[in-house]
Parts: sequence; structure tokens; C-alpha cells
Amino acid sequence: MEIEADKKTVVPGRLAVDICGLVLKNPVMTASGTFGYGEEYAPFCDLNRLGAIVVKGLSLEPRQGNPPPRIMETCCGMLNAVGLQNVGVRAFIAEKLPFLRQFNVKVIANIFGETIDEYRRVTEILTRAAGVHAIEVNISCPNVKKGGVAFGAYPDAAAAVTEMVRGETDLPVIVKLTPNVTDITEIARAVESAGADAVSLINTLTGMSVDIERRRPHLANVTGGLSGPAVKPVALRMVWQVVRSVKIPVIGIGGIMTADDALEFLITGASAVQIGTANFIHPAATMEIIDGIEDYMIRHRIGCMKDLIGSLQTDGC
Amino acid sequence: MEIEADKKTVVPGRLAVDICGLVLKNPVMTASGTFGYGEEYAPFCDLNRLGAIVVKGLSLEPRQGNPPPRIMETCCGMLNAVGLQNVGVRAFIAEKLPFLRQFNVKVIANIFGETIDEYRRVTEILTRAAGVHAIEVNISCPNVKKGGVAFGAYPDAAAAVTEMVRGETDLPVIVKLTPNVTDITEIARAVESAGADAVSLINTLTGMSVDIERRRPHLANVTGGLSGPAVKPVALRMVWQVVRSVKIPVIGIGGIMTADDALEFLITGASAVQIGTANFIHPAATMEIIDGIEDYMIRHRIGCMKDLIGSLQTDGC
Amino acid sequence: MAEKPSVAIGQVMENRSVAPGHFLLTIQLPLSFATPIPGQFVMIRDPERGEPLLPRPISVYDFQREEGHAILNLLCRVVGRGTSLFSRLNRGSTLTVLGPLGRGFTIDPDVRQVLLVAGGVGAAPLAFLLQEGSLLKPDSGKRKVTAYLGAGTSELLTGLDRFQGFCDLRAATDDGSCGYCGPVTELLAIDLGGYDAKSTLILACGPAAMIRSLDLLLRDTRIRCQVSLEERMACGVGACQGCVVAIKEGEGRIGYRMVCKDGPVFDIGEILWNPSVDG
Amino acid sequence: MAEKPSVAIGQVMENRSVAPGHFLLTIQLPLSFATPIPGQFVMIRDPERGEPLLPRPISVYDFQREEGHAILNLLCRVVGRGTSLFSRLNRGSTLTVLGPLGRGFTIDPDVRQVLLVAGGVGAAPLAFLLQEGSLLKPDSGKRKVTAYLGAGTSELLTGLDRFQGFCDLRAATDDGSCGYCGPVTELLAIDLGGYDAKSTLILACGPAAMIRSLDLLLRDTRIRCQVSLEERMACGVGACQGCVVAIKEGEGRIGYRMVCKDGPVFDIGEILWNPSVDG
Ligand SMILES: Cc1cc2nc3c(=O)[nH]c(=O)nc-3n(C[C@H](O)[C@H](O)[C@H](O)COP(=O)(O)OP(=O)(O)OC[C@H]3O[C@@H](n4cnc5c(N)ncnc54)[C@H](O)[C@@H]3O)c2cc1C
Ligand SMILES: Cc1cc2nc3c(=O)[nH]c(=O)nc-3n(C[C@H](O)[C@H](O)[C@H](O)COP(=O)(O)OP(=O)(O)OC[C@H]3O[C@@H](n4cnc5c(N)ncnc54)[C@H](O)[C@@H]3O)c2cc1C
Ligand SMILES: Cc1cc2nc3c(=O)[nH]c(=O)nc-3n(C[C@H](O)[C@H](O)[C@H](O)COP(=O)(O)O)c2cc1C
Ligand SMILES: Cc1cc2nc3c(=O)[nH]c(=O)nc-3n(C[C@H](O)[C@H](O)[C@H](O)COP(=O)(O)O)c2cc1C
Ligand code: FES
Ligand code: FES
Repeated sequence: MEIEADKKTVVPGRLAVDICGLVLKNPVMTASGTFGYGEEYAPFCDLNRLGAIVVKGLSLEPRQGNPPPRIMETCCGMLNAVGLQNVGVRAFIAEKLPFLRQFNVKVIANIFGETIDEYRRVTEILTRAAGVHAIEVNISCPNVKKGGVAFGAYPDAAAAVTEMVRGETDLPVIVKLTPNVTDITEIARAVESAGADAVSLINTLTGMSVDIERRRPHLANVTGGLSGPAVKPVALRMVWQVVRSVKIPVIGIGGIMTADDALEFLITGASAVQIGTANFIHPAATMEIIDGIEDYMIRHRIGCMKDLIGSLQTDGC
Repeated sequence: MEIEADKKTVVPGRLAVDICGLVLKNPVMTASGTFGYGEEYAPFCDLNRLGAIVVKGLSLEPRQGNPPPRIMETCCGMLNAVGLQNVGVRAFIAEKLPFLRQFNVKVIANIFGETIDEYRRVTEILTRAAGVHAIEVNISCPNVKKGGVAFGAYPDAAAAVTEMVRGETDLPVIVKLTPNVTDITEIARAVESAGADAVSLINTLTGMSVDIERRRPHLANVTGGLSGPAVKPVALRMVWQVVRSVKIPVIGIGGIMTADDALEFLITGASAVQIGTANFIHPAATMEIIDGIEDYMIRHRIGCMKDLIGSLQTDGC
Repeated sequence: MAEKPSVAIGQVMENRSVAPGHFLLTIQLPLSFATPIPGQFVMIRDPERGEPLLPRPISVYDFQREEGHAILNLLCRVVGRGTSLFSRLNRGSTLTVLGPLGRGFTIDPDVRQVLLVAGGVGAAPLAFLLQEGSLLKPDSGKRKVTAYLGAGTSELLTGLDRFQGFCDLRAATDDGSCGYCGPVTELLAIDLGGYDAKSTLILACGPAAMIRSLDLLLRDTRIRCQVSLEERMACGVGACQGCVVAIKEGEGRIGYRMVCKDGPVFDIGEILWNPSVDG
Repeated sequence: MAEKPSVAIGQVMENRSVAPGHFLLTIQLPLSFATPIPGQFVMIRDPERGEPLLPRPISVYDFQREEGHAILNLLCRVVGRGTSLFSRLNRGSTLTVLGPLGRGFTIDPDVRQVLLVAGGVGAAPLAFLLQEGSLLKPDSGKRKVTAYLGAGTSELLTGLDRFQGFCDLRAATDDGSCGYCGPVTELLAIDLGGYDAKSTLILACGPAAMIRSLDLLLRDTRIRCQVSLEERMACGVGACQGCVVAIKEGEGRIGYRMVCKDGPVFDIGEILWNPSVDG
């Protein structure tokens, strides 16, 4: 519709957000591990329209990941135990980044390691590459030195990784938090103090599913990460807790399928959102979410994202 | 069908389980807060057929609970912030227990308090009452002395409550664990050491939901407890972790809607299960689950619960 | 006394659009389904769907027994996902129907004038009350019944035909397309002086705003009034304590009552509108 | 080259039961939907449902263009919740259809004899291959095609009519109700010596057990064989890395390939059946 399009262009920056110096066209990013390296969804999405693309988690060396079966559907969710299969940071730069550089879109590299030094080295390599705009540090990865417990499960380990990455790069550093903790605000505060420019949450909740006929777990890895609409209430609660605990921007992730879901996170205080599992269900989900947020803002006469973000009222509740 | 019925009576005790001396007809209990005090579901279920009834959480004094709205539906789940409204332990004994005593069913009293002494006093009163067969201690309740953090969030507080209750009663003591923790096995081990006869898990995951039109939380209490099929994978994973960490029986709870769901928990190692949200969706859910477990055992030629419980194979996974 | 509720598998016999966003569901039930009392409701759910999870509460609009089965009618408005899916159910679809549930309307013997006040689909339980016959008893002496029906526009005055010819009818629409132009409570306010406070009973069902206006309107009168309330529900049977409303408990204390079990019909005077302000 | 995939809203034109637990879905798609290559698949989902969440992968059984739209046929077996709900879709229901996806069958120019080996609904992609014409090229010189179709019982030899008259046909049923009594791979084993190893190509689709037997059968021959594999999928486009199979990488190493993007068609010799044992 002509009029619609017109209305939308009146305020070109209506959806723009600035996250620790990273200016995004709109607050809608793709979540790591759910959008490949961008190419996979190019037939369905205009990548230029995305706020940012967060690529699949990168490690120093290529990793082949877990044996199959790797995924299982659950009620309104899915479990995955991909095991962080990836081409490795060098192949990413050589083979995947040139494709992404063709687009006018911010590229965020999601990284992980099994030692703090591995995090450092991946960061170092990515900082030298052209076309990476920020680093997202996945601290849900098992810490081999600490017996496989995730770095993100304890404040000191989370802070140590953050500090190391922070010291290695000028790029904005986003630390991605795991929800499998007693008090996520404690971890958020620890990484903030250690120099994180922003936090993103949540990564997947650890879950499991059993094939009762074979009396075996559905996943070869036994447990996997739960994502999708099932986890949205938990994600939103954690975003709400964290926005009130830290001063750095918070990126909301978890079960966002529609613009309405994204709006719940933005209103609660997330400065941006990431779309994960929804891409699998509907490959153009991000496009519809961007349009839907804009429609909502027009309908509610909200001129800029600043007036939307964190506008939740809880008095009298 | 005649033959079916016949087959079923061949092994009358096929479904029987013994949980720390508490012998149940079958491993299917109702979860606290989802089955009222039994009366509410009497029109739909034969209460005599249940393994046990766990009643709504009881406190020393009556509690009026949280203001409405108290519940909200989420994708494959629901949030509740009932706020532990209950008649109080004395009114329970005077007004609710006589009804339950009419049935040949084990009654488990779920209790909570805001101080350790409150837990003790509720236990004391219940132990003197006729017709209470076990105590389930809800340690997800906020500890007023520790600034409202749940007793169940930290091993020392969880152990302290358990020890106090244990010292006050001869009844079996089941400690109900919260999933909102980094390492549930740590809490399970702490309460085991403190004298718990069994653990039950999970209580609800804390979640939130926002009304984007009004830009307010859907619940007056802002956050609430997530239950229903959405949480099942998380519950099952925690049961799997805990059964390998403690020697006492584990009761599985979380998102069990069907016999197949219950079987996932039993195969994973739960000695019994509790049915919560499913009662709301289908008031006779417990009856169908009991029948379904029996049908499965007949079909798979499993003679007794011992051969089913914990029969999960994970080698080669 | 209310008969015992049950869970039945109902079959959709007809699903008819009666106004924009409003539909009438006709459901066939087994004869064993208990006879509802006006004001009672059922919880309905599509058993084929894992989502939406919770059943939805809907008032009984009509209930009849025929050869071999019972017929339940529900008048519904599309609000969100659940009701929207119900509106698209085809003939032959199955629904689980839990009920009848709750406490219905109570008409004291001394009532001689009954005023039915409805907003939108709030007409449903009142239409059932009117047709079911409860208003005629006890000595079969006829009571005078006047229905005040309100809606946004004439099209949305659903269920009108179930009132016409059975009682005096006063309509109000927000756009004036039928009857009085304005809220139905304003129309009632104009008439109110003409009714004898002692022998009049108001029975009302409608949106929260209408019930609140009614409360304000009646505050200085002694006219008895029962209202049917709505609250989000999970179980519908008093087990989850999710559906509470705040009630004045005396001595300025608040208490919570369950809409599904203690209600949905309450005396309007009992209700505390905003506990944080009024309590 | 495969054309670009898209997400289309399809409309169910017909949903016909073809055997117990088997149904044929005829879906109307916009003309813009790319022409599938035999062996490719689509991911389908009922957009009205929040659950099941993930789309389901189904091979293309037939694809035609008509005036103004394209017609897609899918041959499905009821396995679990998703396929069971699809089996009950009515004419006029909508489905989202993502595709065409994956790498189809490749027929080298030197192939003169093609053996199609199918178990159950595995016949679907092979029937499409046969009808679509790829087997005739390149010099329009005809290749000899023999189809080996296996199923539990004669009733379940679905899609038989799409092979009859278009190629030589050899049937096998577990109960002997039609053709050879036993697994289809046993029937193939009997005939295998009669085919020239160098110019023969086997194209197979069916249950894992069938593919494994085929692998054992062909291990000592040099007959080329491509198989279509199944694995649980989330995205269908190579983004989630959920659908991998283990592949021999040389030097005894294992690698994982995505069924949705690198397959579903693989050379049988590449596949590592049980990495923990064979790797
Ligand atoms: C006792 C009672 C009788 C009712 N009778 C009727 C009737 O006869 N006709 C009719 O059209 N409607 C009636 N309603 C309202 C009807 O229950 C809601 O419109 C319906 O639940 C909305 O569901 P949804 O999924 O479409 O909306 P959503 O907003 O998507 O629902 C989200 C959740 O909120 C709940 N919810 C939303 N609105 C209401 C509401 N007003 N009351 C209770 N729960 C709500 C839903 O049940 C669901 O759990 C009645 C409600 C109650 C409590
Ligand atoms: C490339 C490909 C082509 C296929 N073509 C056909 C076809 O033409 N006709 C047909 O009937 N079936 C086909 N299948 C199998 C079909 O996808 C499954 O039967 C279907 O996904 C089962 O879904 P469900 O919900 O009924 O079963 P459930 O067991 O309830 O499904 C649970 C989950 O497991 C997945 N799943 C279960 N079985 C399979 C399987 N065999 N393969 C992949 N995922 C599975 C489901 O997609 C779902 O995510 C194909 C599979 C693949 C991978
Ligand atoms: C298949 C899959 C792979 C994922 N891989 C990664 C990853 O490599 N790094 C990471 O930080 N998060 C990864 N995630 C987590 C997502 O980025 C996201 O945090 C999570 O799925 C919750 O969002 P959702 O519910 O929208 O999917 C993965 C999730 C899925 C489903
Ligand atoms: C409405 C509601 C009230 C509850 N009240 C209690 C309670 O009083 N005490 C308690 O220990 N758990 C309570 N629970 C938690 C349940 O017993 C159960 O642990 C949880 O709902 C997960 O199981 P489910 O997914 O089967 O519902 C309540 C749950 C619900 C939904
Ligand atoms: S809906 Fe559960 S108590 Fe009313
Ligand atoms: S299904 Fe996602 S990579 Fe294959």
C-alpha cells in the first residue's frame, strides 16, 4: 500500500538503535547457530534489511560437532546438541565473510573456546579481519579446565573470559549469558565489571527427551539445548532482571517468533532482540518481525526506539 | 475388553512402588497446588486409584495470596503467581483432611514457610494429625531472613530447612527442589545429607509475560512460575542429573500430560511422578496416565516397576 | 442444587457467524451431561491441539435435551487465539466440554421486577436465564422482566431474538444505530427511579467497564444486583486458585474469591474494584 | 542447476487415503514455486498450529505446472503427530511449503541400466524421477529401467501405478501377498548378477534397514548406488546443522554432512553406518 510505505519513510530512523556504539538499522538480529553464515537464508530474506547477522559460533579450529541424532522437537520447542560444529575462524574469514561483506549489514561474530586462551586467539584473528563489527562471546561453552562446567555458570570464570576478550579487541564485546544459573544478574554484573559492552540472553536451557520405545535418549548427546517459544517466559524474566541490574545494553533472545514477542522484550528493556528458532519455522520471520515492530510503533505513535525500550510499567502491579 | 482386564489383574502389584517406606498403588501422584485438596477433582477422578494426593502448599497461618491477575497462558505452558494462597495448616486438618480420610489413598502434605521455624511448626502440627502419610517440603519459598531468596536456591539453606523438618517428624520427608539453580545436584546432595527421604522435582521455572498493548506485565506479581509441557525437557534433564547424584528416590514432576510423558521420567530413573498442569487441561489425566503406564508395561512385558524405573540406556549415545 | 459436572466429548453441530467477530457454537453432548443452571459456564478445548493449552470459559447460552443427546449453545466473541480458532471449527469437529461449572444466579422469592443488564456477549447467560424458566418460579406467579441490552452498534446486539417477545426490551448502542445512543448503564440510570428498590433485582453480565459503572450507579440505591464476572482461568473447578477477585471481607480487609467456584455470579456490593486503591 | 527455493502458501486440493496409514496430498502452489529436481524435498507445516513447531520434510512425488498455478503431490506415511495431523487436513486447508530443497539424484551419461529400489513410501522420489524424464537424457537414447518395490504387504505397495507401464517392475512383500516373499533387497540380490556392474546405477530410497542391507549387498560389487537418507530436520536449508549423517572422510576420519543440503541423496559408499563402531 502506497500510504503505508509513505508513513514508514517519514521517520527513516524510527527503528534505529545504538548498542554500545554499534548503530543498527533496527533492533532485529539473527541468533547464532540458527542462521548459518547468512547465505542459507539469502533466498528468503533481504539480508540488507537486518539489524545485524550473528553468525554460527566460531572456534579456533574447525569442529565436527556431536554425532546424530542432534535435534528433537519438544512441545513448542526444540532440543539441539549440534555440539558447536563450525568451519573454524580462519575458514570463516576466508570462505564465509566475503559473502557477508557484499551486504550493508552489521556482522557479529559469535565465538567460543574451551580455554580462556582459545577465546583470546579467536578474538585476535577476528579483530584483524575486515567486515566483523562486533564480537559476541558465548560463555555457555564447557570450560575444560574446570571439569566441563560452563564458563558462564560462575561469575569469576565469566569475568575472566570477558576480560581476556576485552583486552584483545577494539570491537564492541557482547557477552552471551546462559540461563542455566541461579542468579543471572550476578553473572551479568560480573561481565559488566570485566568490560563487556553489552550482554545478550538467553542461550538455550539444558533439556532432555527420551524415546520410550527404545528406552534411549532421543539425542546421541543425551542432553541438548532447549529453544523456541517454550522458553520465552524464562528469557523475558531474565531480561527483566538483568536490565535492572546493569547499565550496559541488553539484547533479548529466546522464543521470539513474532513482532509481538519481540515487542515484549523491547518494552521490558532489551535494546535489541535476536531471532533464533523462528527462522527454522518461518524463513522470513525476521522480515515480518521488523515490519511488525514498525507497524506497532506507528499505531502507538512511538517516534523512536528510545521511547519504546524499557517502557514497561510495573507500578500498581 | 475382557482379556485386557484379565491381563491386568494377573499382576496386581505391577504398578506398586515403595518410596522411602511409603508404599503406593502406582507411581502417579497429583502435584501440589494443581489438585486443590482433592475434593475439587472428585467428580472426575476416582481418588482411590491415585498413587498419592499431594495437597496445596500449607503454611502456619492462612494466606490470601497475590492480587489478580494470577495466571497467564504461554506457549505450551502457563505462568502462575497464586502466591501460595491456602487455608493454613489448622483449617486444613479440621476442614479438608476428613474428606481425604474417606479414601484409600496416601495423602502427602506440601508445606512451606518464610522462616525455618515456620517449617518446623507446620511439620509438628501435621505430624500429630491422622491421615497425613508424608511431608513434601517446598523450599522454593522466599526466605524472608535472606532477603527473599528461595531457601532452595542455596545448599546450606536447603539443608537447614530439611534438617529442621526431619528432626520434627517420623513421617517420610520429601524435599521439593526448585529448577532455578545452577546445579540442582548440589542442592539434592545437600538435602540428602540433611536427612531427606526423597526429593521431588521440578517446581516451576520463574517466567514472565508482557501485555504489549497496555505495556504492563500480564501478572500483577510481574513474574510467575512456568509449568506445563513447555518445561518438560528441563524437568527430565534435572531428574536425570539428580538420579545419578543421590541414593534416595527421586519423584519426577514437570509437564507430564500423558502416560508417555510419565514413562520418560520413570525410564530416566524417577521412582514416581507428579501430575500438575495436566489436571487443568484434562481433569481425568491422572486416571489415563495410570492406565497408560500399565498398558505399556504389559505391551513391553515389564513385570514390575523396579524393572522399568531407571531402565534408560545411554551407552553408545 | 447444581448437578455434578463432568468432562464430555462434544461434537460441533453448527458454527454460525452471528455478527462480525461473533459466532454461535451448537454442540452435541451425551445425555449424561448435567443440566446447567443459568449463570453457569463450561470450559471448552480443542483436543486435537497441544496449543492453546488451557480450556476457555464460556457461559451457557442455551441447553436442551433431545432424543439421545443434549444440545449446548454458546455465544462467543473472537478475542484472541483461542476464540479465533473456535470460530473456525467445522461441523463435526470435537471439543472437550467440562461443566457445568460455578454458581449461577439466585432469585429470591420476594423479587417482583427483574432487570437484565447485558453488554455484548454478556447477553448469553441472561438469555439462558430468561428462556430456562427460573424467573417464573416459585409460585408460578409471573415476574416483570426488563432487559437492557447494550452493544457497540446494532449489528452487535447479539442474542436479541432470544429476548424479543419474552420480556420488555431496552436497547442501547454506542453509535445510536439502535435504541439509546450511549452506554447501556446510562439508559438504565434514566429509568432507574421508576423501579421499586425493594422488589427489584438486577442481573448483569458484560465488560468490566459496564459492571463498574453499574456499581457506581447503584451505590446509593438499595437495589439488589448480581453480576457475572470474568477472570483468567486454568482449572475452572477451584483447584488452581488462579481466577480470584478481591472481595470486601469486613473491617476493611480484602479476601480473594474464585470466580470459577465462588462465582462467576457475585453480589455487586461484595466486589473490591482496585484492591491497591480501595483496600 | 537447482532453482532458488522459496516459501509458498499452498492450498490442499485433495487429501486421499491410498492405503492404511498412507495418504496422498495434492497441494496447489503459486507458479513462482521452483521446479523440483527428482530426489529434492519440501518442508511442510500447518501455519494454523503453534504445535508441532517444526516443519516436516517430505519428498516430491509429483510436480506439474497448470494454468496459473503449480501442483505438488506428496505421498506420506503416518508416523507420529505431524504426519497424523497432515493426514486429516481437509481440502482448502493451507500449508506453508518451503522448497524445493536439497540435492537430488545425478545420472551419469554412461549409465545404461537404472535400478530403482524402494521400500514403502521411499517409492515417492523414485516415481517422480521416473515420470519427470531425467532418466531419458542426455542423447534421448532410452535407458533400461527396472523398479524393485518393497512393502510389508501388497496394499502398502503405494505408488505402484506410477511405475506400471513405465519400467520393468519387480515387487517384494514381507508377507508374499504380491511378488517375492521377503525383503526387496533379497529380491535384488537374486537378480544382481544379471546386471552389468559398469553401466548400472542403483537409486534407492526406503527405511534405514533397507539401505543398510543394500550397502552390505553392494559392498563387494562395483555397482554405483545413490541413496536418499532421512534424518530429523529443523531448518531444511543447511543453517542449523541438525540433520547430519556420518561420512567417511579418508584416513579413517569421520565427517558430518547435512542431509538437507549436502543430501538427501548420497553415494552409498560414503556413508558411515555407526560411527562409534565403524569410525
Ligand atoms: C465465567 C466466564 C464466562 C464467559 N462467558 C463467555 C461467553 O459466553 N462468550 C464469550 O465470548 N466469552 C465469554 N467469556 C470470556 C472468554 O472466556 C474469553 O474471551 C476467552 O477466554 C478469550 O480467549 P482467547 O484465547 O480468545 O483470548 P486470549 O486473550 O488470547 O487469551 C489468553 C488467556 O487469557 C484468558 N482470557 C482472555 N480474556 C478473558 C476473559 N475476558 N475472561 C476470562 N479469561 C480470559 C484466556 O482464557 C486465555 O487463558 C467468559 C469468561 C468467563 C470467565
Ligand atoms: C529428505 C526426507 C524426505 C522424506 N520424504 C518422505 C516422504 O516422501 N513421505 C513420507 O511419508 N515421509 C518422508 N520422510 C519422513 C518424514 O519426514 C517423517 O516421517 C516425518 O517427519 C515424521 O513426522 P511426525 O511428526 O509424524 O513423527 P514424529 O516421530 O512425531 O516426529 C518427531 C520429530 O522427528 C522427526 N522425524 C521422525 N521421523 C523422521 C524421519 N523418518 N525422517 C526425518 N525426520 C523424522 C519429525 O520431523 C519431527 O521433527 C522424509 C524425510 C526426509 C528427511
Ligand atoms: C540449532 C541451534 C544452534 C545454536 N548454536 C549456537 C551457537 O553456535 N552459539 C550460540 O551462542 N548460541 C547458539 N544457539 C542458541 C541461539 O543463538 C539462541 O540463544 C537460542 O536458540 C534461544 O533463542 P530462540 O529460542 O529464538 O532459538 C543455537 C541454537 C540452536 C537452536
Ligand atoms: C497453579 C499452581 C499452583 C502451584 N502451587 C504449588 C504449591 O503450593 N506448592 C508446591 O510445591 N508447588 C506448587 N506448584 C508447582 C507444581 O506442584 C509443579 O511442581 C509444577 O507445576 C510443575 O509441574 P507441571 O508442569 O506438571 O504443572 C503449583 C503449580 C501451579 C501451576
Ligand atoms: S480457574 Fe482454577 S480456581 Fe478458578
Ligand atoms: S535441517 Fe538444518 S542443517 Fe539440515
